[in-house]
Amino acid sequence: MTKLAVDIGGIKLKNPVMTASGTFGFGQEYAQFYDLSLLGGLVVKGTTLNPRLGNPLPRIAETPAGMLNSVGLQNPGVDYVIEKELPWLSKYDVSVIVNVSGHSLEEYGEIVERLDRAEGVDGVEINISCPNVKEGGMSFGTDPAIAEDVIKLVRGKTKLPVIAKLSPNVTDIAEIAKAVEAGGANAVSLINTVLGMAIDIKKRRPVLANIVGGLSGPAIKPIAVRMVWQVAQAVKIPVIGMGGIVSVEDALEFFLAGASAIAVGAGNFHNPRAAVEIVQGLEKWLQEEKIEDIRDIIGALEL
Amino acid sequence: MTKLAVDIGGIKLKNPVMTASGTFGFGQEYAQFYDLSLLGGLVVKGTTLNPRLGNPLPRIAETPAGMLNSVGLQNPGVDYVIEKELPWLSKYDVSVIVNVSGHSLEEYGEIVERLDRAEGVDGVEINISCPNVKEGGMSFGTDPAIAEDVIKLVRGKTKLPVIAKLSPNVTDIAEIAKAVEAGGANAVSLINTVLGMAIDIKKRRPVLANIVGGLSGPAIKPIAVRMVWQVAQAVKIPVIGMGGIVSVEDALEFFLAGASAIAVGAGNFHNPRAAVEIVQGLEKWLQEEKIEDIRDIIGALEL
Amino acid sequence: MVQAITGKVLSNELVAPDFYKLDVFVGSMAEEIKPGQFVMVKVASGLEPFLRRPISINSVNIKERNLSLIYQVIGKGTKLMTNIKRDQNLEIMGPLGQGFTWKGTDKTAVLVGGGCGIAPLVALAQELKANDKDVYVLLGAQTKDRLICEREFNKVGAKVQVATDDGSWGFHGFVTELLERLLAQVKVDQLYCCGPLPMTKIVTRIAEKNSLPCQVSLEERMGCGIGACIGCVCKTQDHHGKIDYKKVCTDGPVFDSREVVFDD
Amino acid sequence: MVQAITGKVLSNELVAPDFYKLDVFVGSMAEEIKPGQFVMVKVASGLEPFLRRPISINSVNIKERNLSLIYQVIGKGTKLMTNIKRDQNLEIMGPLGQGFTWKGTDKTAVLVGGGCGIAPLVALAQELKANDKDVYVLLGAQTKDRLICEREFNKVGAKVQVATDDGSWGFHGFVTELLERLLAQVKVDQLYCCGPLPMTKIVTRIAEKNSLPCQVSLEERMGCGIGACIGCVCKTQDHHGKIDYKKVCTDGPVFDSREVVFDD
Ligand SMILES: Cc1cc2nc3c(=O)[nH]c(=O)nc-3n(C[C@H](O)[C@H](O)[C@H](O)COP(=O)(O)OP(=O)(O)OC[C@H]3O[C@@H](n4cnc5c(N)ncnc54)[C@H](O)[C@@H]3O)c2cc1C
Ligand SMILES: Cc1cc2nc3c(=O)[nH]c(=O)nc-3n(C[C@H](O)[C@H](O)[C@H](O)COP(=O)(O)OP(=O)(O)OC[C@H]3O[C@@H](n4cnc5c(N)ncnc54)[C@H](O)[C@@H]3O)c2cc1C
Ligand SMILES: Cc1cc2nc3c(=O)[nH]c(=O)nc-3n(C[C@H](O)[C@H](O)[C@H](O)COP(=O)(O)O)c2cc1C
Ligand SMILES: Cc1cc2nc3c(=O)[nH]c(=O)nc-3n(C[C@H](O)[C@H](O)[C@H](O)COP(=O)(O)O)c2cc1C
Ligand code: FES
Ligand code: FES
Repeated sequence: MTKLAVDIGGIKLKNPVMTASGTFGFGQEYAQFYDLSLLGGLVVKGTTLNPRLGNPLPRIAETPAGMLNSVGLQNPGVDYVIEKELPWLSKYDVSVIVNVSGHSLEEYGEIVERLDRAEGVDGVEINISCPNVKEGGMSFGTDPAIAEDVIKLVRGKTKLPVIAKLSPNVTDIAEIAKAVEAGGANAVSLINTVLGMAIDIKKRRPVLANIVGGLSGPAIKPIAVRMVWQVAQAVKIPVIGMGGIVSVEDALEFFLAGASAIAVGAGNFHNPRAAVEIVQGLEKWLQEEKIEDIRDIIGALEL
Repeated sequence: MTKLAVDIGGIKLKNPVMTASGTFGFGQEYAQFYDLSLLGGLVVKGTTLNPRLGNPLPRIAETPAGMLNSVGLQNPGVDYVIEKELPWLSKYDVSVIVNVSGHSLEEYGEIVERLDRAEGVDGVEINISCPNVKEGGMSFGTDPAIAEDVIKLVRGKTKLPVIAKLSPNVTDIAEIAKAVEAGGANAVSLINTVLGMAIDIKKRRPVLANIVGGLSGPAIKPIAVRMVWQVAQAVKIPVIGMGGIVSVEDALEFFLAGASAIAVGAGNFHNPRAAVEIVQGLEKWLQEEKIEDIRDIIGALEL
Repeated sequence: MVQAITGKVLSNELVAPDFYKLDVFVGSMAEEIKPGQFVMVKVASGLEPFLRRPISINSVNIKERNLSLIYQVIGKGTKLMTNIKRDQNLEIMGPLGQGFTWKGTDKTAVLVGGGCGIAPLVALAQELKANDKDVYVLLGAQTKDRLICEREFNKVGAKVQVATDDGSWGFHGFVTELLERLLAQVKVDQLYCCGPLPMTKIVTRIAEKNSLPCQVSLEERMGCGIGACIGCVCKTQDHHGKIDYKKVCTDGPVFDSREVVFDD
Repeated sequence: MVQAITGKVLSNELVAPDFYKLDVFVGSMAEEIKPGQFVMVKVASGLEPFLRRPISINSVNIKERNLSLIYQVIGKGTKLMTNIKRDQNLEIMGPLGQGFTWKGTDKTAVLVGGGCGIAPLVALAQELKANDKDVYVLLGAQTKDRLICEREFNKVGAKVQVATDDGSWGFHGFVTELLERLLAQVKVDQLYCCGPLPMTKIVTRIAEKNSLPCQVSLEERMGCGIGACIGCVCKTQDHHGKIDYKKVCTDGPVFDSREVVFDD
C-alpha cells in the first residue's frame, strides 16, 4: 500500500487531494457523483460575517483553456454555514476547511472566532486574495504588512490550523508568503485567481457585469506552478497548490514543485469527477513508479 | 475606404497591427509568407549592446492554449542589427521598432544612442520587462522609480519615439505606466510574458533548462486585456496591446479596451499568417460595422 | 439523480438553418427526466472549450433510453458540436435543474416558445397531453425555415399557432401578439414560456395583466451546472419583496415569473 | 520556397505499434523538398495544442504532389494526429530546414537510423541511389514489430541491416555495433545519422574515430519552425572552437557532426 496521507500544518489529510473554495459549494453537489470520503479535504465557499448577494450578472466568462468568474462571495453568512451546511458534511470522512473573507481586520477575527466554536471545522483558509470584492479582498493580500496583520490577528482567535490563501496578482509572492508565515500561518494555499477581463466585441461591453474577474483553469497552470515553486523555496510551512489542475499529471507538477497537497478548482466544472480521478490516478502512478509515500515526491524537482 | 492609420507617440502606422518582439525575428522569416508592407509595424528581437548567446536548452515548452519561452535575448548585438538586419527591412513600407534590453542604465542609454544614429529605425521599444535574463531585465520594470529612470535616460538620448514595454508581473501595472509616462515615454506596450513554469513529470525536471520562462499565447489574453484596460485609463500616451492575439476578434478586444495598436506575438507560431489576416479581418469588420476610422473603436468599451 | 455519464451519439443532424438535433443514448439517465430540465454537454475532448454547454432536453425516448437535444449554432462551443459524429462518445451530465410543473386541476395550458427556446417545450407538451390537458402552443421564429419542432407539437395533438417576423409562415408579427389574442378567447390555467429574454419579459407582463400563473425558463452563463459555483444566478424576490439571487441551474431554469426580477 | 498551405489528407494509417504514416497532398510544395527537410503540422483545429509539430518528410511523390510523414505517438500532439482523417484539410508549413547533402565524389554512404529517426532516411536513400551511390542502411528498433520502413529501403536497393534490442529481428544488440562492424569491412565516404540522441552521440564518436564525415539530424522543441523565435537552437563550435547557438529549424536539422557540441 502506498501512503497518501499528508499533514498540512496540523490538518491531517488522508490523501493530498482537496477541492478549491468557491468551486465545490458545500460539497453536496458533488456528492451526487462520488463519495466525498474519497477526498483528502474540501474547502467550502468563501464565507463572510453576514450573508452576501455577490456581484451582478453575468458572472462567468469562458476564456482560452480557462474561465473568468466574478461571483463575488455570494454566501449565506458564517452562522448559516455553521448551522446548516457543516453538519451535513460531518458524516463524511474528509477534512473540512472553511474559506474566510472579511471587509476588515475585525471581521476576519469575528468570523474565525465563530468558526473556532463550531463543530466540524478542521481548519480555516483566510482569503486575503479575492479579486472580486471591492473593499478589502485582494488588497489584504498584496501588501506584506497587512497580510501579516490579518494572519496574526486570526491566529490569535482560534486553535484551528490557519491557512493563508495568497493572491497571484503581486510582484513578489514569496515576500507575501514569508509575511504570513511570520504572522503565524500554519500553511499557505495558492494561487487564487488572476485578475482578468474579457470583452464581448458584438456588444462592446465587458462580458462580466463586474468588468473584471478572476482567471482560473489550465490557462493559469504555468503561473501557479511557478509561484508554488517560488513559495515552497521561501517558507517552511506546507504549501497547498492549485491553479488549473484537471488531471493527475497536472497534480504531479505541483507536488514536484513543492506542494504538500493540491486542490482542484475550475477543473470540477470541466469534469465533475476530476478530484476523485486524481486521487485514483495518484495511487496508480505511485504504484507504477514504486514510490511508497507521496511525501517522497513533494518538492522532489531536480534542477 | 476605412481609415486604419494610427499615430503611436509619433510613430505613424498605416494600420494598427504590429508583430511583437522576439516572435518575428528581423522580419525575413515571415516575408516568405506575405508582403511585410501589409503590416503597420514590426518590432524586432530584443537587442543588447553586445552579442548574446541566450539561455540553455530547451527554451520552449507548450502549455494549455499557450507556451513558455526562455530564449533569453539571444541576439547578435546592436551594431550587427544596425548594419546587417535593418537595411534589408528598409525596402518594406512598414514602421520598424527596435526592442532594446540592457543590463544597466548605461547600457540602455548606449544602445539607444547608437540606434538614434542608425538608418531605418522608426522607434525604440524599451524592454524593462524581460523575465528571461538574470541581471536587470524584469527588475527594471517592477519598480516604478527605476522604470521612470530608465525611460528618462533613454528619452534624453534620442529623437526617436520611445515606447516602454511593461511587465505584467507586478501588483499594479497602472502605477508603472504612470511612472514611465512621467519619465517621458511616448507610448507604452504591454504585456510582456507572464512568469511561468512547466515540469516534465517523467524526468522530474523543469521542461525549460532555465527553470522558469515567459508565458504567452491565448492563455494570457484575459490578463493582457485587463491590464491594457487599466493602463489606458491611467495614462494619456497611446497603448500598444498584446498578449494572446491570434484573430481579429482578439485584436478587437484590445482596441475596445483602449489599445491604439496591437501586436501579434506567439500567434505567429500558431498561424504564420496571423498578423496579416488580422489586418484584413479588421478592414472587413470595420466595413461591416460601418465604422470609418479605427480610432472610433479605440477605448470604445461601454460599461 | 444527477449522473455524469458517457453517452453514445445516435445522430446529429441539421434540422433548420443553424439548428441541429442531437440524439444520444444515455442509459438509465433517460428514466429520470422531467420536461424543462437540461444537461451539460462536453462539446469536444481536451481542454478547449473548457466549460460544458447547457442544453435543454427536447424529448426523451424512455424505452430506447435516449434523449434528443436541439441546439442552435451561436459561438465556439455550439459550432464544435456540429462536428459530433454518430457512434461517438459524448460526456453528458444530467438531468439538471427544476423542470416545468403542473397541477392536477389545470385544464388548459399555453406554451409560448421562441427560437431555440422551443426545444424543451416539446417534452412539456407531450407530458401535458399525457396528463389530459388542453394544450395550446404558440411558436415564434424569424422565418418559416428557422422554425423548429412544429411537427412534433402537431403530433402530440397540441393546438399550434405560429408567428414569424417576416410573415413567411403563420401570423406576421410577434408570438406575444398571438398570446394576447388567445387569452382574449380562451380560459387558460397556466402559461409556460421559453425563449429570448425580451419575449420572456413580455409574456411575463401579459401573464401579470391577466393574473395568470406563468412558468418561465431562463438562461445564464454557467460554470458547474449543479449549484456549486453560484455563477448562474438570477435576481428574484419573494412575496415580501425580499431580493435574492437564485441559481438558474438548480433553483431553475424554470421559475415562477412572479418571482423573477427582470432588470433592464 | 517555404509555403504555409492547407493540404488534403490522403491517408493516415498505423504502420507499426505507435507509428503512423500520414500521406498528404501538398501541391507545388512537393517539388521543392530535399531529403532531411521537415514540415510543421497543425495537428488539430482551434487553440489546443497551440504549437505546430515538426515532422520530417519520409518520402515524396512529386508526380502525385504528395508527401508522406511517419510519426510516433509520444504525447498530446501526436496522439491527436491519429485522429486525422482521409480527405480532411491539414495546415502544413514547409519544406523547412537544411536537408542532407552529398558530394559527387562520394561512392559509399552509410545511413544509421533509430526509432522514428528512420523515417527521413527513406527519402535520402532514394536520392542517393538515384545518384548512383552504394547505400548501406543500418536500422535500430526495440523489437521487430516496431521497426519501420525496412521494405522501403530494400525496394530502393539499399543494403539493409537491422538490429533489435531484444533480438527479435536481425542482430541482437545496438545498431551502433553494426556500424562498427561495417566500417571494419567496407570503405565508406559519408555517414548519415538520424535517431535518438544517445545513438547520435555514439555514431558521432565512431565517425570521429574513423575520421569519417557524418551528418546528423537533430531534434529540439520548436516555436516557429522558421528561424524567427530562436527557441530551437543547438550548441555548436566552429574550427576555432568558438561556441555558438545555431537554429535547428533553419541552420539544421541536419548538421555536420563535428560542428555539434553534445553536452552531457
Ligand atoms: C438551462 C439552459 C438551457 C439551454 N437550452 C438550450 C437549448 O436547448 N438549445 C440551444 O440552442 N441553446 C440552449 N441554451 C443556450 C446555450 O447554452 C448557449 O447557446 C450555448 O452555451 C452557447 O455556447 P457557444 O459556445 O456556442 O457560444 P459562446 O458565446 O462562444 O459561449 C461562451 C460561453 O458563454 C456561454 N453562453 C453563451 N450564450 C449562452 C446562453 N444563451 N445561455 C447560457 N450560456 C451561454 C457558453 O456556455 C460559454 O460558456 C440553454 C441555456 C441554458 C442556460
Ligand atoms: C526537425 C524534426 C523532425 C522530426 N521528425 C519526426 C518524425 O519524422 N517522426 C516523428 O515521429 N517525430 C519526429 N520529430 C519529433 C516530433 O516533433 C515530436 O515527437 C513531437 O513534436 C511530439 O509532440 P507531442 O505533442 O506528441 O509530445 P509532447 O511531449 O506532448 O509535446 C510537447 C511539446 O514539446 C515538443 N516536443 C516533444 N518532443 C519533441 C521532440 N522529440 N522534438 C521536438 N519537439 C518535441 C512538441 O512539439 C510540443 O511543442 C521531429 C522533431 C524535429 C525537431
Ligand atoms: C467560480 C469560482 C469561485 C471562487 N470562489 C472563491 C472563494 O470564495 N474563495 C477563494 O479563496 N477562492 C475562490 N476561488 C478561487 C479558487 O479557489 C482557486 O484558487 C482558483 O480558481 C485557482 O484554481 P483553479 O484554476 O483550479 O480553479 C473561486 C474560483 C472560481 C472558479
Ligand atoms: C519566443 C518569444 C521571445 C520573446 N522575446 C522578446 C524580446 O526579446 N523582447 C520583448 O520585449 N519581448 C519578447 N517576447 C514577448 C512578446 O513580445 C510579447 O510581449 C508576449 O509574448 C505576449 O504576447 P503574445 O501572447 O502575443 O506572444 C517574446 C515572446 C516570445 C514568445
Ligand atoms: S452554474 Fe454553477 S451554480 Fe449554477
Ligand atoms: S523554432 Fe523558432 S527559431 Fe527554430
